[in-house]
This record gives sequence, C-alpha cells and structure tokens, in this order.
Amino acid sequence: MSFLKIDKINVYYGDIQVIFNLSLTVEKGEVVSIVGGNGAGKSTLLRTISGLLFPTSGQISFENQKINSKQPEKIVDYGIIHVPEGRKLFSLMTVKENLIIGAYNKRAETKIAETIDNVYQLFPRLKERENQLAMTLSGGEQQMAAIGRGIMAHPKILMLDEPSLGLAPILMKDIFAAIRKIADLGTTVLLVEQDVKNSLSLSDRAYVLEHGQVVMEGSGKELLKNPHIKEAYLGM
Amino acid sequence: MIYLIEDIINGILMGSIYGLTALGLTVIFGVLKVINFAHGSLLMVGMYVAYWIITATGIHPYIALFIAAPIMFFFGYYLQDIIIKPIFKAEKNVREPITVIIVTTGLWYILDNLTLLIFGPQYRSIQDNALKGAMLEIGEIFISVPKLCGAITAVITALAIYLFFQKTKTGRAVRATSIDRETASLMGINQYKIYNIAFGIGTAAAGIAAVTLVPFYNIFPTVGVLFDIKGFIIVVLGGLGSILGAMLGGIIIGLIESVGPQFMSSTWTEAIVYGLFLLVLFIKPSGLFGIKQDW
Amino acid sequence: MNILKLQNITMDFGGLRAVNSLNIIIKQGEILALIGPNGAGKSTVFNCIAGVYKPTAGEIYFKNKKIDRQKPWNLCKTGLARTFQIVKPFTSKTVLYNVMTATFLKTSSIKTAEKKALDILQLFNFADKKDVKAGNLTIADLKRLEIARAMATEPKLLLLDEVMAGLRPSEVDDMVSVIKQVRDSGVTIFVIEHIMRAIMALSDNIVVIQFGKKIAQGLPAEIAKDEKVIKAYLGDDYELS
Amino acid sequence: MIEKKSIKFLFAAVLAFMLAFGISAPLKAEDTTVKIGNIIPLSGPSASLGEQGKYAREMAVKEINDAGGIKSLGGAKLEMAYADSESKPEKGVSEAERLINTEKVNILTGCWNSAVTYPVTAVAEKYGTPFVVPVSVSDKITEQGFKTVFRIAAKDSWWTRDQFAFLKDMEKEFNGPVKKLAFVYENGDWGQGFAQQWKKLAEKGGYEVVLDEPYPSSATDLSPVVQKIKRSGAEVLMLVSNAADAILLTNTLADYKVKLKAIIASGGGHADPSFIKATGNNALKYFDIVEWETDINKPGAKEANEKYNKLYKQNLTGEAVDAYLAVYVIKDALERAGSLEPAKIKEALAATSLKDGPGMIVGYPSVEFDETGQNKNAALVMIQINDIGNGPERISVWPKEARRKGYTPVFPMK
Amino acid sequence: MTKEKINKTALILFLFIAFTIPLFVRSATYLHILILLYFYAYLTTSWNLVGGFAGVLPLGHSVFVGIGAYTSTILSLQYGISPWIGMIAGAFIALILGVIIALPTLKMRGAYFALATIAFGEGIRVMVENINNIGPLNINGPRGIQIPPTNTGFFNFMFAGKEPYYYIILIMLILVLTLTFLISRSKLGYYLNAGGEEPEAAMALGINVAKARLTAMAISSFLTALAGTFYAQFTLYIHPKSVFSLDLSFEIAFIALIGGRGSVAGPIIGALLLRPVSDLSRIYFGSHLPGLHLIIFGAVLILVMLYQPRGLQEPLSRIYNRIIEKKILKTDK
Repeated sequence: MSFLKIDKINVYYGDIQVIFNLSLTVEKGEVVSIVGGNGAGKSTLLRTISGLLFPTSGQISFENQKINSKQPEKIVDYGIIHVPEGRKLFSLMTVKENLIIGAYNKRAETKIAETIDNVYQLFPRLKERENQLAMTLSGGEQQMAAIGRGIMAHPKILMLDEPSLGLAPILMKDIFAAIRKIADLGTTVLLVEQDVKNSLSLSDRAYVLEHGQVVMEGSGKELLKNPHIKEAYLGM
Repeated sequence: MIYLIEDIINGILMGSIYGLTALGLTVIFGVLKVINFAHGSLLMVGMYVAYWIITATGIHPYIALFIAAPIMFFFGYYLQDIIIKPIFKAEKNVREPITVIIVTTGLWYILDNLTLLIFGPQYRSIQDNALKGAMLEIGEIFISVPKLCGAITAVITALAIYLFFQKTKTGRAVRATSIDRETASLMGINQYKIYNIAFGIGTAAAGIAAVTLVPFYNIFPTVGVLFDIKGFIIVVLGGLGSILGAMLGGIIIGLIESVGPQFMSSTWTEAIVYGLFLLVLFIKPSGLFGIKQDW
Repeated sequence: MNILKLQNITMDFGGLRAVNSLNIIIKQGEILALIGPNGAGKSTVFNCIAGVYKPTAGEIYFKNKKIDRQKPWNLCKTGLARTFQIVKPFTSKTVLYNVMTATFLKTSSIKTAEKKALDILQLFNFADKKDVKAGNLTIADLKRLEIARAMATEPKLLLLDEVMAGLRPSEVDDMVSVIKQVRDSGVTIFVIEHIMRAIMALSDNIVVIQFGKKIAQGLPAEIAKDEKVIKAYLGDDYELS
Repeated sequence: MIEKKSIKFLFAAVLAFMLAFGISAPLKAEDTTVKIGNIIPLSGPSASLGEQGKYAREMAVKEINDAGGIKSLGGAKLEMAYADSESKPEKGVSEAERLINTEKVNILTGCWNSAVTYPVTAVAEKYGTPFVVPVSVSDKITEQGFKTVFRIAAKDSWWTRDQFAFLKDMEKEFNGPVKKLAFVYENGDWGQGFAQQWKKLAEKGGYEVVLDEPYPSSATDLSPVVQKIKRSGAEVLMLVSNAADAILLTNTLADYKVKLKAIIASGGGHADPSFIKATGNNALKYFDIVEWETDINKPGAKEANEKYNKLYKQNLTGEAVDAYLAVYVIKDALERAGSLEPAKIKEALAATSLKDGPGMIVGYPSVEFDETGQNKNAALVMIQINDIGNGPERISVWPKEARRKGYTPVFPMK
Repeated sequence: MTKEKINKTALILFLFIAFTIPLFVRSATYLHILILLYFYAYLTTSWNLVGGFAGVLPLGHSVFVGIGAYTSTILSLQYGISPWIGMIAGAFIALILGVIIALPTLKMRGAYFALATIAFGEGIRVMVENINNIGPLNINGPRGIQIPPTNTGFFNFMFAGKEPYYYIILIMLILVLTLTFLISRSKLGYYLNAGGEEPEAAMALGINVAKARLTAMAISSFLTALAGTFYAQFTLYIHPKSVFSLDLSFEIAFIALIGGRGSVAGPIIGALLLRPVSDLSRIYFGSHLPGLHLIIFGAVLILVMLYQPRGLQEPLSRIYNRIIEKKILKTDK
C-alpha cells in the first residue's frame, strides 16, 4: 500500500467541479511534484488532502487509513502538514510565535525547542528576525517562516503550495535548496509548483495536472525532458 | 483643584471597572468577530452567581471570585458550543455573521427574563460583605475601597488575559484563529473549540466584573442592560478586539461621567459620551487602539 | 491611435515594489495580452488601470486623458470596463438581472435596460439562460457572464482578468471566439491570461513582465521563442530544447 | 433534505404555537362576574412595583369574593385581568385597548408609571370605561377634564406641598432653620414633575436652591452626583428615585459621608420593600413621604399587613395599599351602582364617600373624589427610617397626629 | 392559467381580504394588533431599503420614527398645523438627518456601522430627553407629549374608532410596498442590490455605490418618519423612550432579518410571525409568568436563525412556488 493514496476523487467548489476523477500516490520518503498551469486544480488538490475541502466521491488514504472528509485539525494529527499558498503567516504574531504555533499538535509540542533549532539552522535568517511581527518580513523571509512553521509540526508528509510564488530567483534557489534538505532529512514532500525546472529537478516523481486531471506522470528527470511540458505552459 | 483630583480618581477607578465589564465583549469580538449583545446579560448572570455564592457561604467577595469565574467560564463555553456554534457552521464563509447578532439578542431576552421568572424582580445587595461602604480617606479625598479593589482586579484581569493570549499555547491558538481561522486549522487548531474557549473567557471576564460590582452594586434581572450599551461604546472607542483599548475606553468613559457633572447636569454627560464615540468613529474608525482591519 | 498609455507606472506595497516603472501602450482595436509568471505583478498593473489602486508613481492616459486618480465607477462611465479574476456575479439574481445592472449605465428606463441586456445576451449566445440564477451557473458561464456584463456598459476598452482560468479546453476555445467577437465589435481588449494556448491564439501583441518589470514585448510567435520569457516561466535553468 | 426537514419543523413549531393561543382563546365573562383590568409593569425595570400592586389586588379580591362578592349584583364575583406594560407607554395603551375591547373589562385600574397611566387615561376616556388610578402621581392625569379617571393617591403637587410643609414643621419643632436645598431626581416624567413644583415652593418658602440635578435612571455610577451634593453645601436633600438608583444613591451618600440636616425622599424607589434590605443602615434617618405606612394608627391596618406579609413575605407599601384600597373603592361603587353600566359605575364612583371597611386602612378619614376625579382627602404620611431596636424600619412621624407613639424624629440627621 | 395570473389573483385576494377585515373583525383589540402589525411591516419595509437592499445593518431607525412623531405633534399642538402637513415636514427633517447620519457612517462596514447607528440613535434620544425647548418649540424633554384626543376628524388625523387608522396604515403599507417594489425594479434598486452583494463589481460597472446607498438612506428615513406621525396620532402619546427607543430600532431590524432581508415580502412575513408572537405571548403569559413572553420572543429569534439563517422568505416562496406548480399548474403540463 502507498503512503498517501488518492483514489479517483472529484472535488467541487460550490457548484463548480475543479478536480475530475483524480488519482495519485506518494510513497514514503519521496519528493513528489505536482506541476501545471494556473487553475489546473493543484491548490484545490492540496486543500482537499488537508481537509479544507471534502471530495464528493473517491477516497484519500494515508498509512492505510481513510482520511477524506475529516476536519483539517484531525488531518494534522495524522502528520499531514499543509503549507498554504501565499504563506498565510499569522501577521500580527512574531516569527517565533508563528513557529511555535506550527507545533500545536500533540506529536510536535514536546519537541518545540529542538525543532525550532533545526528550523533556525535551515533558515538562519529567521533566527535574526524571530521577534519581528510576521507582517514586517520580506516575501522570501515570509516563505521561510511558512515552511519553518510547517516543519515545526513534525510532518510525516509536508505539502508545499507554490513556495516560490513571487520570489526573486536568488531567493527561489534558497527555498528549493531548503526543500531538498528537508526531504533529505527524511520527510516526505508533496510539492505544488509552477517553476517546472526547479521543482522537477529536485523531485523523485511528478504529476502534470491540467484541468483537474493528471495528464502526465513520471520521474522528475523524464518529465523535465518531455516537450509537452513546455507546450502545456506556453501553448505551442 | 482637590475636587478635580477626587473626581479624576473616581473616574479612573469606575472607568477601569467599566473596562472590565467590556473586556469580555472585546475578547469575543476579537476572536469570533461578532458583537455579543448578550454580554450585559452574562454580567447579570455573573452577579447572581456571585450573590448566591457569597450569601450562601459568607465568604469574602474576592474569594468568591475564584468560584464564580470558573462557573462563568463553563457557562460561556457551553453557551457558545450549543447555541452559537451551529450558526457559525451554517455561515462558514461569512466573516461577520449578522445572524449571530440576532441570536445573542435572543439570548439576552431569554437570560434576563428567565432570571425575572425564577428570582423575581427584587433588588438584592449583599449587606454583610467586608468591602461594603469601605472608604479610604486621604485628606479631603475619598476613595471607595470596593471600587479600588475592582479597578485593581480589572487591571489584573486584563493583564492576565493579555498574558494568557501572549504566553500560553491555547492563547496563541486563540490569536492565530482570530487572525486567520482557516490557516489556524491547518496548524491542527480546532477553531470551534477555540471559539468556545474565547467565549468562555469573555464570559468569565463578565463574571469577574460581576464579582467586583456586587460589593457595592445592587442586583436585579435587568441590571445588565445598564452596562450593555456602555460596553459597546467602550469597545468601539478603544478599538474592537483590543484589550488595552477596552481598559482605556472604559477609563475615558469613567472620566467623562465623573468629571463632566461638575460642569453640567449629569444627564448631559451621556450625550457627551455618544458625541465622543461618534467623533472617534469618524476620525479613526478602528478605534483609538484598534488595528486597522477590513472588518 | 493609442487608446491606453501607461507611463512609468510604479506601485509599492509597504516595502515591496510590485510594479517597477512600467510602460505599456495599447492601440485602438487591438488585443494586447499581459503575461508573466505568478506573482509578477500583472494583477497590480490591472488594478492600477481599473482605479482600484492609485499608482505610487507614473501616469495612465485613457483616450489621452489622465485617469490614474479616477474612481472605478467614473472610469467605467468614460468607457473602460473590466472583469474580475475571481468572478463577482450578483449570485442571488438572474443572468438577465446581472446584465441589466450594467446596462443601466446608459439608460434609466427599465425597458431599455432590459432590451439592451437581452441584445447583449443574444450576442453572447446566452439568451437561453437569462432566467437562471447566477449562483447556479457553471464557471464557464460565469466567466461569460462577467464579460457580457462588462460589455453591457458599452466600453471602448475592456480589461479581461484571467477569463480563461478554470475552463476546460473546449470552453477555452469558445471563450477565444467570444473575445474575438468582442474585438470585432470595435472594442479594444487588454487581457491578462495564464493559458498560453489561448494567448497565442488571441493576441495581436504580448507584453511579458516579471517582478513588475517588462522583460519582453512582441508578437505571439516572437514571445514564444524568447529565451527570457521561457526562463521566466519554466525556471531559470530550464534547458531550452 | 436537511432543509426540508427544518422547514417542516419550523412550520410545525409556529403552527403549534399559534394553535396553543387559538385554543386558549379569551374566556367568556360569566354573567356573575365583574371584570377589572389591571395594567401594571410585571417585567422590565419597574417589575418590582408591579408585583407589589398585583399581590395587594389579589388579596383584596379574595377577601371580597370570599365575603360574598358584590351583593347588589347578586353576589357577583370580582375577576382580575392583568396585563404587563413593561413600563412602556405604547404597551400600556395596547393593553388598555385589549382589556376594554376583548376582555370586556368593566373597570380599568393601574398603571403605576405616570408615563403609562397618562396615555391610558385617553383610551379609557375614549371608550368611557371607568379608570381607577391607585398611584400615579403626575398632576396632569386628573387635569385633562376627563370624566372617567379617578385617582386615589395624592398628586405630585400635593406630595411636594406636603414635603415642604413637613420641612417647615420640622424647622419649627426642632428649631433648626434650613436655608439651602438640593434637588436630585430621576430624569423622567415623575422626577421632572416633582422638580418643577419644588422650585416654585422653594422660591415661595424663601429657600436657596444650591443644586438642581436630574440624573439618568440608568446611571451606573452616582458618585459624581453625590460629590455635587456634598460640594453644594446643601442642608436638605430632596430626592425622587426609582429603586435601583435609590439604593445606589443611598449607599454612595453614606460612602462619601455626606453631612446633611435631612434627606427627604418621595416614595417610589425609596419605598420599595427591597430598599431597606439593600441599603441596611445607610438609609437610617431618611425621611420618605408615602401614602401609607405599616405603623399607621388605623384599625385593621396591622392585621392587613400581617396577612399580606404572611402571604407574600414582604410588608405592605404605600403603592400596595393604594392598590388594595382601589379594589375596595371599586367594590363600594359597584354596590351602589347596582349595575355594570359604565355610566352608572362612573356616577357611583364620583359619588364615593368611603369611610370604613377593610380597605380603609389609610390615614385619612374617607375617599371622596372632586370634580376632576382626584381623591380630595388623599393625605400623605412622612416617615423616617430608623432603627429603634428591631433593625431598620419605617416609622411614621408626620403629620404629628399620625406620629408613632413614643418616637421623636431625628432632625437634623447628625 | 399561467403563473403570473395566479400570482395576480393571489395578490388581489390578499388585498381584498386586507380591505374587508374590519368588516368581520369587530374586536378593536385584534384591529389594534393588526394596525401595529402593519405599522411594523411598514417600518421594516422602509428599513429594508437600506438594511436589506443596500446590505448594511442600521440599528438606529427609531430616530426617524421619533423625528416624524415629534415634528407633526409639535406643529399640530403648538401651531395648529394639520398632522398631515406635519407628517411631510417631519419626513423632510428626517431625510436631512438621515443624510447627515449616512454621510460618515455608510463608509463603515459590518459591526462598526451597526454600532455607529446605535450610538446615533441613543445619542439623539439622550438629547431629546434633556431638551425641554428648542427655541419656541416645546419638546418637553423626558416627559413626552400627550395629544388631547378631542379633535377627531380627518384633518386632525384623529379618529374615534380603529377602522380609519386601519385603512390609513394599510394604504400606507401598500404604497410603501409598491414603492419598494418599484425601486427594486428600477435603476436604483439594481444599483443598491449590486452594491450590497458585490460592491467591487458594482463599482467596476460604473455604479457609485456610496451615492446609491445615500439615496436609499434618504428615502428610507423619509418613509420611516411618515410612520412616526401615524404612530403619534394613533397612540396619542409620544415619549423619547418609546419613539426614540433602541427596542424599536431592534424590532424593526429583527422583523426584517427574520422575514428575509432585501426582499419585498420579507418584512410582511417577519411581521406576520413576530408581531403575533410578541403580542399574543404577552397577553397570555404576561400576567401569570412575568417575562415568559420575552423568553418566547427570544427563543423564536434563535430558532429561526438556527434553522433559516437567511430568513423565512426564501423557504416560504419556494413552498409557494412548489404548491402552485404542483397543485395548480399540473393540468397545464
């Protein structure tokens, strides 16, 4: 059985169907990318896994337990941590508080001090800014804080939604390097990205989404060479 | 001059107590984003709870506080859980569900009149309490001891709630939920439980305010109404959701009420309070200490 | 003739510079597309033109009149209409009601408004759904409604904000023809879009921005080959094949 | 699905609710009953006073019915129809309309709050229903030229007149001249009415008014007002208060150790049974003007109070006694009218000269109405709250002939 | 038969019933209750222009009732001007006040707007309670004003029986309903609704949302004040605590929210439910179990909001349509 298994789910936003009969799997220890243009349903997929949306049919299971249609706070208890698009830091709280609140769940809260050190090692910049309000951080720092907050939860699987969004290339590189590091330390990563090159090159496997359906899948390297990717993006 | 000092002291003391009565309102608004029109009624319930504890056991009012506050916490906790939560679930995507205003107003009618039905319309006050009528006399200046104790309690309570929000795990979760409830749930925070807790804290604050009032105030079923509108004005003046704002808003009102009558008829101070309220609202709609947010 | 001219537009949010002295010119009757990766500042540009934001620096001219301090409703009255990326229909009302709300810009008579609205709906092959509540429409229909509503204000320039997002391929094709039809009726179109296939099919001219700066401009075919553009989209190190 | 269910539920609930009312439709008045409509505040801020009035009426009605009802009407029983005004004029008017038109009451009585009684007089006049007002002191109630209104209690000009007469007497009796007066009153119809009279009387009596202060009844802190009293240098303080503010004001005056020669209150809140309980020793030496007091020297008064106390766990108050008396006045008029014709009842009421009977436990010899419908004999009693060994109690002190034996008023207070 | 025809027939039937009620309901009490029901439906309909169509929550509308009531009463008592004329004068004063209140407050959102309107309402009540005279006008401060019930007649807007009042308020209600119906079908109605549902989209369509709301507020305060005069002439006694009261403002808003904001029928449905609940429960329980009637009122508010948070108008019209389609139109299909 797979670590995370999504089986033929259909998801609606109100009356609008966004995901069509979608299936995919993530194995333990893998880095899996989901790439695709805007509106392809990538974020919706993550939101469905983390319980913010419920599929109307199909099943999501994690470590052989059915997890779909459970409240988001329950999903966190399973060890599935979602770092949402646009960082969504708690703007009026300090960086450190944001990190601490990441460790709200029972598994993580006993190890706060230790994990926070790890996060600071990964992103030394956060250490410098720990007492600043999150709203005063730059875009790159906010992204670091958001990922750091995800790590604080001791995820079994970390789901990142567009971590490179709006970042300058130089910062983007830092972020991707950090993601690689997180994966190397043993956390399974499910990455939703627009930046095909960076995400595919650090992923073990990847899925290409179009219109709420998987149109391609394969290893990161394979897909990187696939000309269809460029077509999907540039429409040629 | 000495009169002015006396009035200012009284204004600050009574104002702090007003701040305390409004504290729960601001906490509940800050987290749930609803105006709790039943807040005055919760204060009234708190006064009855304190009254019965003190008259039944004969203990010092401020010891009763440690019994009344937890009772009120659970009262608020389950009130939100049973009556208000279903509305939140039904109106998930509405930031400020107007329906909750109606529900809390319904609660107000129910609580006030249930009390009337059960306990009758009599006015009660606790005769044998250690604080009744105690006055501190410094030269020509009189300071009411129960008000002083109330003001100190108000400051301690505000500080305690502030520290709870700043320093504890649950407090941080409450703040996180108030900033962004969806992302908070991604941290593993059950927002509805947080709402219960916030409502519980708000109610407990009303309970504490009630305990500080009973040594010198009378208790009757509609007593909450007297504090209701005042509470709204205080929290908007100070900034909805701000603890410091509630305390300072309370003190401003206390000062107007205390100093104003020396220059005019005391019925006019009410009008001044409304005038100031509107003025602040126009100049700085988020209140004196509110954070500018798109409510 | 230029219908819209952006001159050194800069927009700061706090410390963040979302748009950095951008110059764009739109000629009467053309379809100009503004593209760029997520977060490049497209929506900000859009909102500056539409009067939602006041640019930190620079000027915007519409039909040679300076408009960068105008209120959205006044812009609309001068002939500049827009759609929203996240559609904003009046959900509790019917399609016809939605469109009529817009036709009232040019008339006060309910009869004329209704007639005009029906004409617009006819034009967009939408008449059969005129009595459907907007809340019950599919996303494709909502996007179409969004355009129909904007067109009902009889604009000279139409700003389209990602009208294809969330559509299926066949629906994208329909939308492309709808937009072409709009252009053929004499309306200039400024469009932000992600779906490249549509952009390539539609645009007369494309402007590409990244980090708020223009990195390329040209015909669709030129843009598709532009190295900078491909890199901007697919990542810096994407090997061009 | 859920929606359907909830709609059904809602409908069932509403329907059940409506049905419940429909079925329990108004009772038909039997031929042998006289229906009396009572409008009183049973909820809202004056609920406490409404309750006293209701108890007193219940007691009187039971006594009369047990004694055989109205004999001239073949032993007709009195039947009370109560209505809650919530102290709101508009509710009072609605209820009056209902009592007269639907309940078909023969006589109307109430409403305690002058602000409610006043508009209700117009309703009663319109339908020609006799309206017996036990207590509502506003002068204007009987000064509209209405022929249906009969008031038992004194009107506010009499209250204020007696307050000043009392003050003059006290000055003489104890040789303690008073110069400076302070008026503090609730900012409503009642308080404003008193204050207007006070000002005139003070001018006439040669007093200096050092403070004229209305305050909102809903005040949560009265210490600013108390400070003003203290600083005004007043010797005598005259008050009109509702219950909650009377209690608060009394306690605050004590807290600030305000030294006055006398405090003269005007019933209402100061006469509320909860007042002494809630103020304790702080209310000692207060003077309060009321229609009646438990220690009155009148046969039957003590017994009536004991009976009332046993039934309702509180003492009779002026408000309660007037309500009690009102029922007996009505009974008397009915006996003489021998008919339920409104005109006959009004005629009988106008000719009232009630001198004895269980209801006549008031201080004056008889109830007689003048041409405006005002009980011309209505007299008032000044009491002083004091502790003479049995805890704080209300002791009659004025007029002198009503003074409790062996008690000397304390004047000045300190 | 078409649906439109059925609707028309139903409407005519309703009107017929409404106009003939006084012929068979002889009890003045029930007429009184009905008059107040119409009065509240009228107020709520006027409120609905702002609170419903424009999508904000004003909680201070009693101010306009008070202005209307006081203006016409003072003019008629002190200057002998017919209340009918005073009614119009009061409405214009209310209109000006409405605009003054609206200018700063309409920019506020949600809770702030609601609280600001409460403060305006209460502030004006406090002022009226503290002012005995404005120049030559005697407003009698906290003591209220009684209108002597002596000069009955149409010119004096005063009648001995209930029936004239019944027809006046019924006609006023029909007129205001027609007016809101027309407004809801006019440019202003479309603009208000657009601004209420999606202000951003509305602005992009050339709608000056603030201006539309201001217009609505002006009309609403004008209409509300007219009812104030009716109230004064009907109860013949006005008092700051009755016509300027928060309770009145709340009740207007409740009726609208329970019935369904922003629909023409909502206020009628809300008044049909809440007024009887409030009156009948007070009549039946008020004397034995003090306060129980308000408990019932509170419970009804909570129950409706729990089960139908958007008000009763939606499910009821759905049921109505279903009945018509299934029961009456089935032969046609």
